[in-house]
Formats: sequence, structure tokens, C-alpha cells
Amino acid sequence: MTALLLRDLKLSIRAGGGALIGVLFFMTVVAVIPFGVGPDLNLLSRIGPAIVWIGALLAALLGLDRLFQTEREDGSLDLLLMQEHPLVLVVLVKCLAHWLANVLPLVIASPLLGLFMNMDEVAIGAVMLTLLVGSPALTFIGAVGAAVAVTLPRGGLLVSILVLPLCVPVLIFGVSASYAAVEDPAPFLPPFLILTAITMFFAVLGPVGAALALRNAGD
Amino acid sequence: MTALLLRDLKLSIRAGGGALIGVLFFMTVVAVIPFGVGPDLNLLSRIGPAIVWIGALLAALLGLDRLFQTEREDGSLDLLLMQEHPLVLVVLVKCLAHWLANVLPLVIASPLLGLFMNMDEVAIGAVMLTLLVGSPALTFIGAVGAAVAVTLPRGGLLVSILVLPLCVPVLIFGVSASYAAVEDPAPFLPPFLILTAITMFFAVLGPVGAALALRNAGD
Amino acid sequence: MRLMAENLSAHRGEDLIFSNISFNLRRGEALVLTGRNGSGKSTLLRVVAGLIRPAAGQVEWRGADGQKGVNAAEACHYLGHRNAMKPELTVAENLAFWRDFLRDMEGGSGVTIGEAAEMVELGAILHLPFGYLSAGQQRRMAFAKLLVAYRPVWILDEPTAALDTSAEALFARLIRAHLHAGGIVLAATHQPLDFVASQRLEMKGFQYADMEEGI
Amino acid sequence: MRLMAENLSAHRGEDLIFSNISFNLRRGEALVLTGRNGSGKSTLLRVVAGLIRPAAGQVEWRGADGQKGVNAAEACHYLGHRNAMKPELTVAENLAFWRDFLRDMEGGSGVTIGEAAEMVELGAILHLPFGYLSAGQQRRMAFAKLLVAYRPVWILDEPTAALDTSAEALFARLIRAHLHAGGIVLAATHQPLDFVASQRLEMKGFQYADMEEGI
Amino acid sequence: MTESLAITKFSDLANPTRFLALAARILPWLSALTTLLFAVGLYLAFSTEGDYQQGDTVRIMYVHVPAAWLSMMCYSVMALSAIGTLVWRHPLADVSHKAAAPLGAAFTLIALVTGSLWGKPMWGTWWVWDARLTSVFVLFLMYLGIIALNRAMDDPSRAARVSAVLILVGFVNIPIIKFSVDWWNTLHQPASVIRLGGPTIDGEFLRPLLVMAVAFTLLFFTLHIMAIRNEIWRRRVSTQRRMAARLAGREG
Amino acid sequence: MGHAFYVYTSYGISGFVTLALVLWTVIDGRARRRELAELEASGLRRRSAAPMAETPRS
Ligand code: HEM
Ligand SMILES: Nc1ncnc2c1ncn2[C@@H]1O[C@H](COP(=O)(O)OP(=O)(O)OP(=O)(O)O)[C@@H](O)[C@H]1O
Ligand SMILES: Nc1ncnc2c1ncn2[C@@H]1O[C@H](COP(=O)(O)OP(=O)(O)OP(=O)(O)O)[C@@H](O)[C@H]1O
Ligand SMILES: [Mg+2]
Ligand SMILES: [Mg+2]
Repeated sequence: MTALLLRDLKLSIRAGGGALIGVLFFMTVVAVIPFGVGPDLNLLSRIGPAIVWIGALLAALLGLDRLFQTEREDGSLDLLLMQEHPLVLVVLVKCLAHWLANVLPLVIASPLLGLFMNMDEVAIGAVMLTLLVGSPALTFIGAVGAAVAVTLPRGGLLVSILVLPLCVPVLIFGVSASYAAVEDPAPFLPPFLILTAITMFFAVLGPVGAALALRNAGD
Repeated sequence: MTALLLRDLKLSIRAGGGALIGVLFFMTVVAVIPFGVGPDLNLLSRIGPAIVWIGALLAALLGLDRLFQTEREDGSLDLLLMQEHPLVLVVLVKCLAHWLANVLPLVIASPLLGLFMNMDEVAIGAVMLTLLVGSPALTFIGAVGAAVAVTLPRGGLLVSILVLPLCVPVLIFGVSASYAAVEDPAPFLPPFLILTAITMFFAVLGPVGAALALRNAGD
Repeated sequence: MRLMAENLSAHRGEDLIFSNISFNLRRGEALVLTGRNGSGKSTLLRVVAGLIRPAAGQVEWRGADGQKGVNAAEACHYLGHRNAMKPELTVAENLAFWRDFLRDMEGGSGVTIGEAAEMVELGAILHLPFGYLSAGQQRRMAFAKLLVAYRPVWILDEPTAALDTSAEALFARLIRAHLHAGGIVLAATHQPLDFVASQRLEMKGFQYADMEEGI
Repeated sequence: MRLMAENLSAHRGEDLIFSNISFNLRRGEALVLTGRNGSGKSTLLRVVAGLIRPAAGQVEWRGADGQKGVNAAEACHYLGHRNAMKPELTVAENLAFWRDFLRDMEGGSGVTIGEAAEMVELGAILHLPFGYLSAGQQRRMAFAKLLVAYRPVWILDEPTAALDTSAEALFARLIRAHLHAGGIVLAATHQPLDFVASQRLEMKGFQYADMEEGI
Repeated sequence: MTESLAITKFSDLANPTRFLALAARILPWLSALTTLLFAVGLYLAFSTEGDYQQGDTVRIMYVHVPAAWLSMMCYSVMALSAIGTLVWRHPLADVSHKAAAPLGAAFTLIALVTGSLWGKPMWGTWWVWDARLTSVFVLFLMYLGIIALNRAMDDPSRAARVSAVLILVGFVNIPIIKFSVDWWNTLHQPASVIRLGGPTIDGEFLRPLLVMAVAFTLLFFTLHIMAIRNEIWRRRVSTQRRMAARLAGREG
Repeated sequence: MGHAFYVYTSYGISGFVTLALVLWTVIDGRARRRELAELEASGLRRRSAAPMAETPRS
């Protein structure tokens, strides 16, 4: 399993772009938003958390659709399927590798991005925390989509229709928890706990679903 | 050439996600932003153009990095390289197909998206126009990156560093032209013309650069 | 040690590809599949490897102790048409990954990466990215994968495609050694393989006589 | 019509793969390359096809009128290790694309898609997505690609890998027909191909004697 | 009524032929009852008084709420069938969730459209991105996705298994829809009928609402049984066609 | 109240969608039944014409 993790990390650094793409994409977004809202720092800080979260969604989705496709194309998927390691674990490890290589850098970079967006410390901390807790859910959901995409002879399109809707709740709770940390009346904990619950839930459901789909790919 | 265009369109509809991905993605983003910024319609309409443009950037990037990679993996690239058609033209056609399948739907959907974002008619028109004019540049820039990615056995990283910074000027001029159309003091034409110039510049430089890189892929 | 298949039949899409195939392989026995293109050899191998669910019948594996311990698929190495190696990683990295991931099954142990590469006569190019190798070299390295982790059963789908004659002889030698050590081999091939196959099966594709059963 | 190579040598990465290779092929002539795995057969074919720039020497093509009109690559069909077909598209769509994209060169004309599929004995499965075919069927369809658009020169890299014996005979027949019609064939192979090769070249990999020239 | 039907469907009717026979017996009664209930429901809907606050528009409720309920119930039925597919590998379960998807999409569409039409006079806008509306919209997209997925794959049993996975994963959306009004304070009405502590809605509105709800439910089951039957027939046709093609190929 | 428009439109659209659904289901069922009947007719003939397909089973 560690072997798989290491290999996937190596691959995503050598071939995919990985870490930098997310951060760079984010920088681009940050560079553009001020043109939209004008140099209104208050406003920037207000939409900051939402923007950071959307950036994370993007980063999580980039390349995720090919999580299993590449394995299938070169025949590795067959060997992964044949082993006694529970397939769920294999999926989990692959998700982890993807998250580490593609999403974690964004989480780490988020304070910097928060500064650009003129967010205050509490907001930055809250965004970072919610991202850390919530973004794995995006990867897990995406993994189900990627697994389904493998089974389809010609169906990338469908996958996005199926996956994106499921990401919406994660985003909603992530963003609302971040805001709750800043705005007084709303309590931070409830949405944050729900977010944690969602992530934990998908940490189970995602790999199980993906493993089921892969098992049934059968070809 | 028409054959290539048609094949690429078919492929992107069948396998890659294509049209719907951009639009759907956008819907999700739009669905989330109100949660972030609150149901403040004014604010929504103010950041609308920037959001639509960022969506277009994403749509342009989705799958673009694999524009030539898939061709190479199944050996088609060899045959494309061998023909007497000027390679520049082949690249141009492939860019066109990608733009048609991935970015154009977003341009077409942008009025709808504008409505969701509560933008007024002028702003919607301006965004659509700037997108139509500016987004091809994103595809062309991406094509160079994709071509470089093919030539480098392990160079995904480089590509992202190369492509995104080049996209920033396009984005900035596109967004500022859209805003100029709405806000009175700023004139619309200068940024719009610069945007046109950028697109025309990259329409030449992009395919030429990509073709050069592909020719020298040599393996 | 025994690998048994009973009355296997398999679908692809909606089409029945083959039906009623049975075999029974003991230690040191080899089964060679032959047959026309598209007759279902690869499909059968994939069914045995547990990659396609059979429409009927089952595959059974009994370990050295005669118990039905593990799943048949887990006792197998599968070398398909595709090599299951990443072109971006070096040969050594690829082999090391499969060694660590597959791990030895009890009852035997794999050789080191260097030795495996020597055994397929490519010890000198371990440091090259896999994508740089020639077609035959890639195939050899994919075969070396079978040597780094021990599995009693080898399932080989046209192992010698793209190989030169000396490499063919080499593969035959390695397969003989595996059989000799008590392994089991299942191979599909179009070229005569130079090892004593104790059993042969010619795939004929779908049998019209079986049609009623397929539905 | 003539395909000539003079003193070709080629690098891969930093390594010299072969050097000083020359040949001269006229209408109806075939050159068969043999040699060990990794000896540089595919590299030579890719050099001729213009896909790798030679380190020294050049490839020249003269059309029917004896003029050096077009680039050598443009007179060639290249069938490499990979099939250049999209698994998502049906066989018919794939063939139609290559027909329309490659177009006939002057001096001949390709057959229709249906005919080409019939010629490789797979007329019945034109509607299947290419990814569904068996390895041998994929190879045959990749060969059918050579038939839908006319090119005087065929460059074939192990065309018969994964083929059954009847298909091997079929390919040999098609190649003979092409030669008979005045075509030129350059093939690399490990298996004896059943057509009269007017020339043979055994690749030996890099020759130490040539080293001085390589540097 | 619905319970027992669901139970018979999953355990007793192991084989499709028995299902077809039973369907043929049940369907006439079921469709007659549905029509009757719709007649009664519609009569009640237009004969009761309007709300003092919402006026006539309260009548939209009699369509909107049952359709919204059904959109969720249909998904639950699909989820049950999906479990049947994955756990018991029952072919009838495959057919059942495939047949239900278009029905669910239709009911969701009705809920969305009537909701929008109600929203304009009540909230002053057709659409807001609030949690419930968004999640219902997401449900609609998921129905479409599942339908498309089923169509994209040419191996029906594989398609059934893969879409079953997706249905189960997508089931998370159902509680979100149901409880969204409690979790966020939104524009939308909180539950007033199906809630702990009994309904809080006035009996005046409750009666037509309940009749319409039962009518819609029966409609769903009638259509579902018919669609399952159609799907079984479709599969039989394609199996026989393939056999015929093979025989023809052999003769020729 | 002036809200009649919304009420009737929503009933109209709902009715339309429901009717379309019912009709589609019924028509689909009819078509399948017809196909089945056709196959039954020709299939029987085919089986009698090619009895060899039946023989191996017995
Ligand atoms: C497109 C917009 C709308 C959508 C998607 C929607 C969706 C739903 C859903 C899913 C339910 C079932 C909830 C449950 O069982 O707990 C529901 C119930 C209900 N909706 Fe809507 N709705 C929309 C607009 C409206 C509007 C504008 C009103 C009125 C102002 C409204 C009033 C109600 C009422 C009264 C219920 C019944 C709640 C109960 O008693 O449980 N809805 N709606
Ligand atoms: N970038 C590179 N750096 C170093 N060596 C390379 C590189 N790319 C390829 N090679 C080597 O070039 C040699 C020639 O490969 P080629 O594919 O031409 O062989 P081949 O004769 O076709 O073999 P086969 O019969 O296996 O197909 C191989 O030994 C390969 O390892
Ligand atoms: N989804 C599908 N629908 C219909 N037919 C399919 C599908 N997938 C594969 N097939 C068919 O299944 C048959 C069996 O293929 P298989 O790969 O097992 O053949 P094979 O004996 O290995 O042939 P080869 O010698 O060419 O490798 C082929 O005729 C192929 O066209
Ligand atoms: Mg095969
Ligand atoms: Mg070669």
C-alpha cells in the first residue's frame, strides 16, 4: 500500500503537474477577482472564503477523472483488481495520493491566498481548517465518478453530471462554516461538524462505491 | 481536415466530457457563490463577469493538457506528423475542435449564467462578446503547453508554469473590457481591442509553437 | 495445489463468447490455449484471473494443503496484452512497485529486481524509463514482473508477441523452470511455445449447440 | 518510383542506435528487417517515416516521374506497434477518419471501408467500438487502414504480432498484392513472413566499428 | 398498500414471468383506483377555500407537495432496487431501478416547475439558490444522469450494476433535501405534514393534500409496474432478435 | 386574487407532464408487445425451419 502511495505521488509529480497547477490556478483566480469587484478590500474579504473553496473544488477535480483511466489503459488496473488487498483500500490510497499531490498544496497555500483576499486571521484559519477537513470529501466523491468513467466505453460526460451535484453539499457546508467563524450570530461548530461528518461519510462511501463500480467494470 | 475536426468533436462528446462539463461546472459554482457571498443580488451582478471568465478559463483548461497526449499514446500522432498537411493547420484544427466542444458551450450558455448572476443586459452582452473573442486565446496558449507536455517525458509541471501565467493577461483584459462596458468612465474599446490583438497573436503563435514542439518530439 | 474450472461460460456485451469450458490443472501442469483471433482466449484468461465475471460456472483454487483458502485470482500472475508498467517511471521503479505491492504468496519467494532483469537478459537498462524501451524489451520487462513476486499460477496472454527468437527460447526456459518448481501455467498463444504443455485447448468461439443455455 | 536511404544513423537519447545503413528500393521490392529486441528496427522504420530525425544520412523518395517531389514520409503508410485507432469510436468511424484525413496519393486509390474490412475478414464487426475488439482483430483493423487510402510505400513494424496463422497468411497475401501492384514494402519482423522479400537487412544494433563515425 | 406491494415485488416475484402475470391482474384495478382518486382529489382541491394569506395559490400545494414527496420516494425505491441489484443480483431489481428513473425525473420536474410558479407570487422571484431548491435541482440532474448512464452502456446487467452504485452514492442527497429547511433557515416552508409531533397544517388543506398524495403515489406505482413490464419485454425482444440473427448467420 | 394564472399554469404543466408520461409508457408497452408478437410469429417459423438448433438440447 505504501508502495502504491509512493508510486502515485511520484507519477503525479513527474507527469501530471500536480501541486503547482492548483496553486497557480488559484493565483490566476485571485488575480482576476479584484477586477470584478473593484479595489474594495472589504468586499474582497467577504467573498474570500467562497473563492478559496471554489479554487479547492477546481483543484480537486483537475485530473481526478483520470484517476483510474490511466491505470486501465496500461493494464495496471487488472493487477490491482486481482490482489487480496481489499480493493476499497487501494481506492482509498489512490485518493489519498491524489489529495496529497493536488489538494493539500492548495490547503497549505490558502493562508497566502487569504492574505491576497484581505481576509482576517480568524477567517484564514477557518478556511484552512474547513478546507483541510472538507476537501478530502471532494476527492472521494470524484473517485466514484472516476471509477464509473472507467466502466463506460464512452462516457466521460456523464460522470461530471453525476459527480458535481454530490460536491455541492460539501461546498455549501464548507463555505458556511468558514463564514460562521467570522460572522457572529452564526455558530461555527454545527456546519463544521456536519462537514466533518460528510467527509467521514464519503471517506467510507466513496471508496466503497468506487470499488464496487470497478469490480463491476468487468472487461 | 474536416475529418479531423469531426473526429475530435465526436471524441470529446463521447469520451472527454466536453460541452456539458463546462456548463455544469459553472452551474455548480454559481449555485455555491450565493452561499458564500450571501443572497446579495448587487454583489452577484458585480462579480458576475469575473466568475464567467474564470469558468471559461477552466473549461479551456479541462482536457486541454491531454490534447496531443492521447494522440501519441495510441500512435495517431505519428500518422498526423507524417502527412503533407502543414502541421500548423492540424494543430489549429485540433484547437478549434477543442474550443468548439469545450468553450463555445460556455460562451453560448453565458447569457443564462449571467441571468443567474443577476447581471444586466449590457454586461451579459459584453461578457459574451469578450468571451467569444478572448477565449480562443486560452485554447491556443494551452495547445503550446500540451505540445510541450508531449515532448517532455516527465514535464507536466513545466506546462502549468508555462500556460497559466500566459493566460492571466487574456483574463485580465477580458474581464476589464466586460466591466468597461458597464461602468461608465472606463472606455470599452481599448481593452477589447487589446484582447482581440492578443487572440490574433496567439492564434498564430500558439499553433506555430505547438507544431514546432511536436516536430521536435522525435521519438 | 490445483486450479480447476467447471463449465465456464462468458458474455461480452450481450454476446456469448464461449461456454462449457472445464479444465483441471495440478502442480507442474500447463494448459495452452489456441484458436483464431477473437475466439475468446483472452476472455477465458480474464475469467480465470477473476477480471470478468463468468456467466456460468466457476474457477476454484486449492492451495498446497488442499484447502480452498484464497480466491483463485490471488494465486495468479496475469500478463495481459498490456504490460502494466508506467512509461514515466524507470524500469527499476516499476519492478520495485510491483514487488512491494504484489508481495510473495506463501510457498515461494521472488527474486530481487536485479536478478529478475538479468533473467530476462536486460540487466543493463534498469535505469531507463520504461517508455524508452523497444517493444520487445518492454515485453521482457513485463515478464520480469512475474519473477519478483511469487505466485503459483501464471496466466500468460500471448507472452511472446514482439519477442525475438532468442527471447522466445528464454521465456520458454523460464516457464519450464516455473513448471518444474511445481507451478501452473495457463497460456494463450498463436506461436508454438517451446515447453511441454500437458494440456491443450483449442478455442472455437461460441458453439451453436450451446445457444439455448446462454439465454 | 524509388525509396533510397543513404548512410543513415540515428540516436536515441544519447545513445547511437545504428549507423551507416543504406538501401535502395524500387517498384515491387520489399525490404525485411530482422534482428534482436532493441537492435533498432523500429528506430530505423521511424527514421524512414520521418518521425525521428536521423543523426546522419538521408532518406529520399522519387515518384513515378523520377522527380524528388514530395517528402519521403508523405509517400508512406506507417503501421507501428500502436494501432492509431481510437477505442471510443467504432471501427467504421476510425477507418472513415483515416480515409478522409490521409486521402489517396496520386498513382492509386484506396478501397471502400466495407471492402477493406472484408479484405481483413472482419466485415461483420464494423459497428463495434474499436476498444471492444480482440488484440488480433485490432491489429487487422489497423492493417485495413493501409487499404483505404493509397500510399506507394508501406512501412510495417511487426505487422503480424498477435495474429493467428490464417491472418498471417492473409497479411502476406495483401502485402504480395501490394508489391505486385508496384508498391514498396519495408517491414520489421521476428516471424518469417510469407512473401518474397527482395532484400533483407539484419540489424545488429550499434557496431563498435562504427563508433568513430558516431562521435 | 404500497408496503405490501414493495415486499411482494422483492421476494415473492422471483421470476419475471410470475411478475408479468401478477402485473396483468393488478394493473386494471390500480389504474382505475388512481383515476378515481385523482378525480376526487382535484374536486377537493378546487372546492376548498383559499388561504387567507396565500389566497388561491395555496391550490398549487396540492400538486407541488405530492410531486415533491414522490420525487424523493421514487429515488428511495430506486435505492432499494439498487441494493437488490448489488446484493442479491436480482434481474428484476435491475429492471426496476432502470424503469423508475424517468418517472422520478418527471415528478421532480413537476415539483420544480410548480415550486417556481408558486415562488413568483409568494417570494417575488422564480428561483433562488437556497438549499432546498438547489438540492431538488441536484436531484433532477441526478435522475438525468442515471438515465443517460443506462443508455450509454450496451450491456444491460453491467449498466444496472454501475448505475446501482451511483444511485446508492447519490442517496445522500435525499436527507439533504428533506432536512435542508431545518438546517438552513431558508425561504422555503418547513415540513408541516410529515414531521415528529403530527401535522401542523389546517385540516381544510390537509384533506385534499392527502388525497392527492395518495393519488400521485398510486400513479407512480401503476406507471412503475407498467415500465418494468415494458423493460422485461424489451429485453426479451432483444434476446430473441439476437438469437434469430445468429441462426440466420449460421444458415447463410 | 390575480394569482389564477400561476395556479392554472402549474396545474396545466403538471397535467401535461403526467399525461405525457402515461402516454409514453402505454405506447412503449404497445410497441414492445407488437414486437414480441411479430417475433413469436417469425420465430416459430424459424425454429421449425431450422430444427437443428433445437436438437442438441434433447
Ligand atoms: C422550485 C421551487 C421549489 C422546490 C424545488 C420545492 C421543493 C419541495 C420539496 C422537496 C418538498 C417536500 C419537503 C418535505 O417533504 O419535507 C416541498 C414541500 C413543500 N413546499 Fe416546496 N418547493 C419549491 C417552492 C415552494 C414554494 C414557492 C412554496 C410556497 C411558498 C412551497 C411550499 C411548500 C410546502 C407548503 C410544502 C409542504 C411542506 C410539508 O408540509 O412537509 N414550495 N417543496
Ligand atoms: N531515450 C532513449 N535513451 C536511450 N536509449 C533509448 C531511448 N529510447 C530508446 N532507446 C533504446 O533504443 C533501442 C532501439 O529500440 P527499437 O525500438 O528501435 O528496437 P527494435 O529493434 O524495434 O526492438 P523490438 O524488436 O523489441 O521491437 C532500444 O535498445 C532502446 O532501449
Ligand atoms: N462489448 C463487446 N460486445 C461484443 N463483442 C465483444 C465485446 N467485447 C469483446 N467482444 C468480442 O469478444 C470476442 C473475444 O475476444 P478475445 O479478446 O477473448 O479474443 P482472443 O481469442 O483473445 O483473440 P486474439 O487472438 O485476437 O487476442 C471478440 O470477437 C470481440 O470482438
Ligand atoms: Mg487475445
Ligand atoms: Mg520494435
